[in-house]
Amino acid sequence: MSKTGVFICHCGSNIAGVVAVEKVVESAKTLPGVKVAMDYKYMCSDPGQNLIINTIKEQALDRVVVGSCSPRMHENTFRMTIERAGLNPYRLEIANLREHVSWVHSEKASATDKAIKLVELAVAKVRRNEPLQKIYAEIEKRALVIGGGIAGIQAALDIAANGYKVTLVEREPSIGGRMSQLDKTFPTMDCSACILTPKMVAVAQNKDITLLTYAEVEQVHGYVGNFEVNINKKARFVSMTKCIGCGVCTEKCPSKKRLSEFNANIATRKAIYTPFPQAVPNIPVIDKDSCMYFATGKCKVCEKVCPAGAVDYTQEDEIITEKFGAIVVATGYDLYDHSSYGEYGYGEIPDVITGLQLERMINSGGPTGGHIKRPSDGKEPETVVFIQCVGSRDDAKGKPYCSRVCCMYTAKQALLLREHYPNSKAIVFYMDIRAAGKGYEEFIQRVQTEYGVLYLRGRVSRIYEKKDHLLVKGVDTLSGNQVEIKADMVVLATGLKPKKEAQNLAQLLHIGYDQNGFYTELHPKLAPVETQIAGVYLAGCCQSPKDIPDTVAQSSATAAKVGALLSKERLEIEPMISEVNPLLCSGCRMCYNACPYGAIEMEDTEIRRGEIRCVAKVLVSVCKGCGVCVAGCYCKAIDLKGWTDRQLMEQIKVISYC
Amino acid sequence: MEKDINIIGFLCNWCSYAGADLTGLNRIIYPTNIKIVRIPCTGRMDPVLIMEAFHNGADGVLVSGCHPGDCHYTEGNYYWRRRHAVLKRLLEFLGIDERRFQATWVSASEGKRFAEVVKKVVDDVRSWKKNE
Amino acid sequence: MKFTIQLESEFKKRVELLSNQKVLSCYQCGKCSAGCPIGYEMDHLPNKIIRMLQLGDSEVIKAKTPWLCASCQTCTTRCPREIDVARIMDTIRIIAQTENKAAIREIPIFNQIFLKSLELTGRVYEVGVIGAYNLFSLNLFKDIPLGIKMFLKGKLSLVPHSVGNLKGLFKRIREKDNSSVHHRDSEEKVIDYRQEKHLSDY
Amino acid sequence: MYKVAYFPGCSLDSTAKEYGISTRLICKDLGIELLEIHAWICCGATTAHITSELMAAALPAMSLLQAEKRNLPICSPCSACFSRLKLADIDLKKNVQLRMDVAEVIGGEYKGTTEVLHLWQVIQKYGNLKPKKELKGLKVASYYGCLLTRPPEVCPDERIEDPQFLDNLVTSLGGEPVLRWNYKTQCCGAAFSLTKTDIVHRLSGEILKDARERDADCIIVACPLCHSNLDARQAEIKLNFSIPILYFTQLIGLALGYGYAELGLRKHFVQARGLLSLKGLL
Ligand SMILES: Cc1cc2nc3c(=O)[nH]c(=O)nc-3n(C[C@H](O)[C@H](O)[C@H](O)COP(=O)(O)OP(=O)(O)OC[C@H]3O[C@@H](n4cnc5c(N)ncnc54)[C@H](O)[C@@H]3O)c2cc1C
Ligand SMILES: Cc1cc2nc3c(=O)[nH]c(=O)nc-3n(C[C@H](O)[C@H](O)[C@H](O)COP(=O)(O)OP(=O)(O)OC[C@H]3O[C@@H](n4cnc5c(N)ncnc54)[C@H](O)[C@@H]3O)c2cc1C
Ligand code: SF4
Ligand code: SF4
Ligand code: SF4
Ligand code: SF4
Ligand code: SF4
Ligand code: SF4
Ligand code: SF4
Ligand code: SF4
Repeated sequence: MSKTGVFICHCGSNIAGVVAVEKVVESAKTLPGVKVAMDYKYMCSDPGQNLIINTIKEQALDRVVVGSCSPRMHENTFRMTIERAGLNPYRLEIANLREHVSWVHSEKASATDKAIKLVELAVAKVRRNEPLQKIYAEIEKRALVIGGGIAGIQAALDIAANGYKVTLVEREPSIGGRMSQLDKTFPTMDCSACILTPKMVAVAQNKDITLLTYAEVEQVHGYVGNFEVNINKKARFVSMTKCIGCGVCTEKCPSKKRLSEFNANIATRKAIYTPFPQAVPNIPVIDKDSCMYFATGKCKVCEKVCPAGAVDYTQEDEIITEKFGAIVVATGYDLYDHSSYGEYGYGEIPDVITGLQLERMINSGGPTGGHIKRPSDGKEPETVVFIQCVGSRDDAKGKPYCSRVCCMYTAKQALLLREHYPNSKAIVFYMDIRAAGKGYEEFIQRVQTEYGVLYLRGRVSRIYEKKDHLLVKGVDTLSGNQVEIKADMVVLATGLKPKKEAQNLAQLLHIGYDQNGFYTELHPKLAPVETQIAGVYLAGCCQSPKDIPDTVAQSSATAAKVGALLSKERLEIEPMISEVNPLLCSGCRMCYNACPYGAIEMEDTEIRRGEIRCVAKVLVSVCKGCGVCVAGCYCKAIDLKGWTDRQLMEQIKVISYC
Repeated sequence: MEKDINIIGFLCNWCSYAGADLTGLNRIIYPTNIKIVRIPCTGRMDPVLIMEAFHNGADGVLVSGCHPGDCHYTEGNYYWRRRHAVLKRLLEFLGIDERRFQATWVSASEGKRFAEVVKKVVDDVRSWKKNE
Repeated sequence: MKFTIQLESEFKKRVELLSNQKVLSCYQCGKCSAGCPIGYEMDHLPNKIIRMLQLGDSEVIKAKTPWLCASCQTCTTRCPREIDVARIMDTIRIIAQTENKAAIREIPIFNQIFLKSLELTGRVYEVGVIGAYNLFSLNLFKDIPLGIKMFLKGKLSLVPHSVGNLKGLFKRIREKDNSSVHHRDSEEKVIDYRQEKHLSDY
Repeated sequence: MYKVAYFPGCSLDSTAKEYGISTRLICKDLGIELLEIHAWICCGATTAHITSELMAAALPAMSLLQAEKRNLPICSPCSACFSRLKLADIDLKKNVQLRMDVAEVIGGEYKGTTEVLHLWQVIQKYGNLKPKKELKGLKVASYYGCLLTRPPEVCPDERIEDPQFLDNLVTSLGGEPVLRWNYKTQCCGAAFSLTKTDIVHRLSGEILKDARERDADCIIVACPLCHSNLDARQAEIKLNFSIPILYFTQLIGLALGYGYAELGLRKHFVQARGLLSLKGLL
């Protein structure tokens, strides 16, 4: 028989003013398993807590019920109280007699009846309470950052600054991401390379950061504090240690030219290449698909010309396995492919280009040396039409969201055009202008008033390709007129979308993504960099479109979270989590499929001697205790500690016979 | 005096339970007929528990959690919503009046709303009991 | 122009019901208007017609725009909010015709004649339609030279080709249409429950 | 022989006689048997759908029902009729109430099992096209118009803004299509053929001018309404050039070796004889 002590608090007159406390105590004494019941004016005060401790000791109680304010107020307080008396802290239940009784009922008799019932409820539950042990896990004090755009770079630098080791994995041959492709950056118009390159170099030189470029994460096992990750370092065919970055190989490579991804396809590159001159590391890779040697077995020019003997055609992909305590996902974005916009020419009209292509053109280090040339004939365009919200805010194209940066980058590009070519005309079609950052609205105003960029409110219906110009059919809804513009070039502000294969990575990590494919944060307001998987964090555009200032701010926030995690001695995990009884489990996978946190593994287990079956197992450090699995298990094989079926059943019985 | 009606409220710890606490902080009065059982999340609600409540003689059951999209455990209330739809049909089939089983969303800041919900449920269950 | 905004306008509801479109989903981007081939002739561009409906402005029924709409479906095809603008134009025309409020006389006249031809012969009898249209719209000699040329090329015949009249069918259709203005779309709408944030009670 | 229920539509009996003539002529060669729907009635055109939803579905349903009873696909050479048939088919399939109402007024339920095709689709799918003569050097702009391409549900091509099927046909006949021609789906104003001819002049004029700017020798069409706007009204538009407008069936006919008169080319207002002789196609 359990020995429960019941302690009813007056809370001054807060409870006692409405509830006849003595009656509650009297009734509690008659309940099964209750050894003592008493009341006190302020149970949470020091004398109150001491009363509980002393009674536990004197009466050798093994369970406690406190009738007081909401458990959301003082459950923890009283857990610590009984722990001090030598009890397991989870052998406590609270009857909420204040928020749920005395403060919401005025009629004394019925309020007292209800209070009696709630105490009975708590006693019934506590009878079934098991002692629970706090769970601890070790922490591997290293972080993995996936993606080397500005988000990943900033996060890696900040984590390293906190004194932890970081591995930065980048899929491309160089870090830098999209920011390295940009010319100037709004709203201050500082040059993107000038502010980014020093950070890239800092990454390379930081002794706490291991940089793995041309590499990808292939497998992730484990849980917070203890992730085990397989990283595939793709064969570069150039030795990282020998190469001195002289570039002779690229110069001499006779391969057919490929469109350069870095230059947004407006220029070409060789088979052996570094994406751009300031690349970090500044070591080329051989793209197997374009290399003649790999196709025909003949060539080897690069090997011949290399002064350092760095070219090595026999290199193979290499899998590196490492342990990390935390993972930061910073995989960035891709641009919407406008070839699904038939009305804008299916991406086939040469003089209809994207904003990113314009960035490459306008960049003095870019393939046109900073000159804007229209692709069809290389002519300098006079009238340029910009169309906003292409592949954004367009339900028909399956992209309902706003991409957040294109209003601003369009304004920036229109400004740059007017600055480069004072005789040019820039016309922007917009639906709304979203300029809610610091200095952004002022920037837009400047572009309109000082730089004379014409803004027309409306979407463009179609671009017609004429002999030597484009005809843009739009509307200005403000004046109510259709407009037709003879343009030399059209720039589409294509929206941001999740990186291709972003969903694969999500599945590896068990993190969620929204209907648009962006990774989901744990809470949109209060946990914007955490994910539902403990120990996995987000930074940058992989979570949602954002500009550089927001990306950097988020990355630093992420680094702070990682620091907070890694700085702990060990991890303490709430014990109110699920547990499987393998004898009852049928291996149906219901719980496995339902768990929002991927906390369940199906594992071959020896159930009885000689009987091995695949049954569910709860990953202790991953489970958050939501109970979704429990409610779905037909075999009643899985239960949630602290909220077990039996506990709830007992409570139901008590209330149901009123 | 005839026995008054008796309702069990299963409230999610993060939203509705906190909402009910707020009702108290704001001293909004509601009928005593409801007794609240705290649950971690509506996703924990096994339909069997609700059947059990009716089986044991409860007059009404209320389940309340976070608004869709606000679940503390991201998706628990969606599971509940799906289970609820099935359960509703089952209870209908078993001849349990729909007024006796209600589900709703109440957030931690909707103290006033919680009182309204309780009043409505109590009224509904009373009206059912009268015609019984 | 001044008018009172009527958010609960009956007219708007009728258009929405008959066309099975939600005018409030339009965010006034103007893409419909930008591409409308007849826009230059219209008194209100298509997006403004939708706007007037949003505001419950029943003057829409007097607009010329629906009558100038060529039913080319450009607007419908390109609307980013997937609104069937052309169908809304149809609906306004249907309502305006039943209420005798068509802003452009010629077109309902042409319709009537066209339908009469159909009702009497089961097919369209061009010479009859052209002749009668010119007569009723008082454009007596319009298209006569073209008609003669067509005739000479053996393209127009002076006697109607009849496959029997459709009086019975037309009568049944009219009866059915007059009996109730109902909304026939019974397609089940799939609601993504994650979208509706604040579903209060079930 | 591939059998299909044939719905010629009102225009093929009058303004577009030559379309009907050339259709019948080439289909025989291609192994397609056109079984004309008995006593078919008009599809209702634009007039029906701006008058009553029920009428717009009921009129085409009468023909669909006939084809369904005979278990045949239905085809029309007229884009307007095709569009009405197809849209009615779609509406009737997804809208139960409408289907019941229509069944009541026409006295028979259309179940929705008939495939609705434009003549072009029948030829492309089932026709055995073996050109005898290459249309070398003939630059052809394909004009698709609105009704064959919009709304997207009816369009036989995924690229609704730049359909390719007629262009591909031109290529397969040895001709030279005008590629990425922007005006191929631009509205010609057909609905206003009689009531507002100024609109027709303007819209059709833009189409003709752009085709000329892109050096097209001729335009092919797949709809009698487009044809009469671009051909019969071409003189009224007052251009400083003229450009022959052919039905695509006539173009196929030429490649199959039929003669000018046989294909009804004489019935056109803008004669193509000069052009065709110049290219050695007659
Ligand atoms: C045309 C244009 C102009 C812009 N102009 C401005 C401006 O002026 N000012 C401004 O503030 N913002 C501007 N932006 C926005 C800016 O580009 C972004 O805010 C910023 O680049 C986001 O950085 P990120 O690190 O999140 O993503 P990214 O730059 O996309 O970096 C992601 C990195 O992760 C790598 N990666 C992806 N997947 C994997 C994987 N599975 N494994 C390993 N690595 C992976 C990618 O290769 C890439 O290097 C502009 C955007 C565009 C399109
Ligand atoms: C009407 C309105 C509605 C909004 N709705 C939303 C919404 O729905 N969703 C949303 O995301 N955001 C919303 N916001 C924005 C939201 O309020 C802010 O983002 C948020 O409150 C900012 O928090 P803060 O801590 O930076 O500033 P504050 O909330 O202003 O906190 C600053 C604190 O510092 C104290 N303080 C100031 N100076 C000193 C000093 N010298 N010494 C000591 N203490 C000092 C102040 O007393 C105050 O407590 C809304 C804003 C408004 C105006
Ligand atoms: S071996 Fe390949 S990469 Fe090297 S030079 Fe030849 S083509 Fe270029
Ligand atoms: S030539 Fe050799 S050393 Fe120079 S960049 Fe190429 S691989 Fe490196
Ligand atoms: S940021 Fe501007 S251009 Fe981009 S999607 Fe949003 S509103 Fe459109
Ligand atoms: S100032 Fe406020 S209301 Fe105005 S545009 Fe900015 S966010 Fe919107
Ligand atoms: S739902 Fe229950 S029976 Fe099925 S696998 Fe999970 S624990 Fe085992
Ligand atoms: S309680 Fe929730 S988090 Fe834990 S295993 Fe079950 S479903 Fe997963
Ligand atoms: S295109 Fe669609 S959303 Fe845009 S204004 Fe027209 S109806 Fe509205
Ligand atoms: S359907 Fe009518 S409103 Fe729409 S674009 Fe065509 S003519 Fe204009």
